[in-house]
Amino acid sequence: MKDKIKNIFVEGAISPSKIAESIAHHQSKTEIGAHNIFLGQVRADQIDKKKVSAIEYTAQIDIANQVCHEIREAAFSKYDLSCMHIYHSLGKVYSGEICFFVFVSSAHRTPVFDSLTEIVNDIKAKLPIFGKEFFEDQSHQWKVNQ
Amino acid sequence: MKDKIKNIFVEGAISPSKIAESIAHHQSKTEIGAHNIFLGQVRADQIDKKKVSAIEYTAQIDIANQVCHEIREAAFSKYDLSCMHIYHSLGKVYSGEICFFVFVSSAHRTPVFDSLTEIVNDIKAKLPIFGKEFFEDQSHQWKVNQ
Amino acid sequence: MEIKVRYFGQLQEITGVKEASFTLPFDTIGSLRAHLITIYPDLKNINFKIAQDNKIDSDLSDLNGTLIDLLPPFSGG
Amino acid sequence: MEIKVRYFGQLQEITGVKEASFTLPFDTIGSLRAHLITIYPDLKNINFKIAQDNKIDSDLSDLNGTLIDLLPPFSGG
Repeated sequence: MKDKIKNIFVEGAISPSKIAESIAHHQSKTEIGAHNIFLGQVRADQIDKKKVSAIEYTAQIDIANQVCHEIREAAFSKYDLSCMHIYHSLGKVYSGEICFFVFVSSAHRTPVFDSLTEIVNDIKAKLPIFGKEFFEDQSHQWKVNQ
Repeated sequence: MKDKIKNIFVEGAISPSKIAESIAHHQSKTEIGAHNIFLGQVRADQIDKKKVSAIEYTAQIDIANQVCHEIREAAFSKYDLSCMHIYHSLGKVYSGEICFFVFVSSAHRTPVFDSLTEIVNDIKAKLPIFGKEFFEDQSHQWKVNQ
Repeated sequence: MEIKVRYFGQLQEITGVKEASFTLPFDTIGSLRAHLITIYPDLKNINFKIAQDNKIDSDLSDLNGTLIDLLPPFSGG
Repeated sequence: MEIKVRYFGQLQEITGVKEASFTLPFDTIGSLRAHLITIYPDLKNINFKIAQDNKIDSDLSDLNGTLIDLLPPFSGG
């Protein structure tokens, strides 16, 4: 089983062109009728007059990939999905850039809607990933998920 | 009000690079934290040993755009969304190509998940768009939404 | 008053017509529907909505528009 | 037996340490947690999970792993 665990982490921001490439790869899978994509983008949150300029992500990578693998397997067994792709940034991602990409595909729309929400919520709750929010003055605070 | 109604229709398939462009346009909107994208892709459905090779879309464009405008306004008033983009193909779209693109963005993830499902379902149910499914032997049938 | 009737999607196949003009008076949308079914009996086999002047309307409504659209089941997306 | 303890995220700031080795015996994960809090009292102010050998585990579990990770609240996505 160990070799089936995928590495979800990429260094730095996820570019729109990488997302386009991923979409284009699915054009040969003609049993697919519906794609659903979630993108997390770094917000320039204003906190006490200071603005977030970037988030630096670190993770316990082995556990994160293992837990993500379990989330993935659970979604495949619960929903009728054709494929699923998950990427998360490590390192600095600047405000306006994309740090999180989840992409599910199915013959029909109901499985993609139901599974995507669940996968995204699970990843946010269960993966040991840590965001350090940098302000424009280089001070920082640790991100807390809502 | 009339001039605020957007034309959702584009000729032919929606390319992955157009989707990437649309995503990239949002990098300056740093109040956004979550994007959710639905893509409809033409399936090569097998029906009585014949395979769908393309769908040709026609529409009553004036009504479709008006009804889509109402769906859009309703979603903006119900959910806390930063922006919304909707495109649908007209003319022939081949299997594996994308014919429908709905893109919603918000500060947080809950509004994008809730609104996207509703918008996609409403568009499929309420817009006078008609799909003619062509088989590989050039015979055809009229698409019926599930 | 002349009305223009347009047929969409598979209704073009059933009637063999894309659009046609009528000068007959129809009081309601329902009476136009009934008339069209007498001309094209196969229309009985399909559900279609009728719009007048770019608004989908009920069979009970007065027919007072000049642009009438016959819309078969929707299948966008 | 030597165990390696790694501190993640803000726990590195609180302790000033990225990783450290311990040779003391701890029967449970909870007893390691208690020991670390005596060394770094500020750890009391933050919720953190403890993993051994790449599995998040409960304070009641026997400590028998050699790689121990201290994980502050998760904030990915």
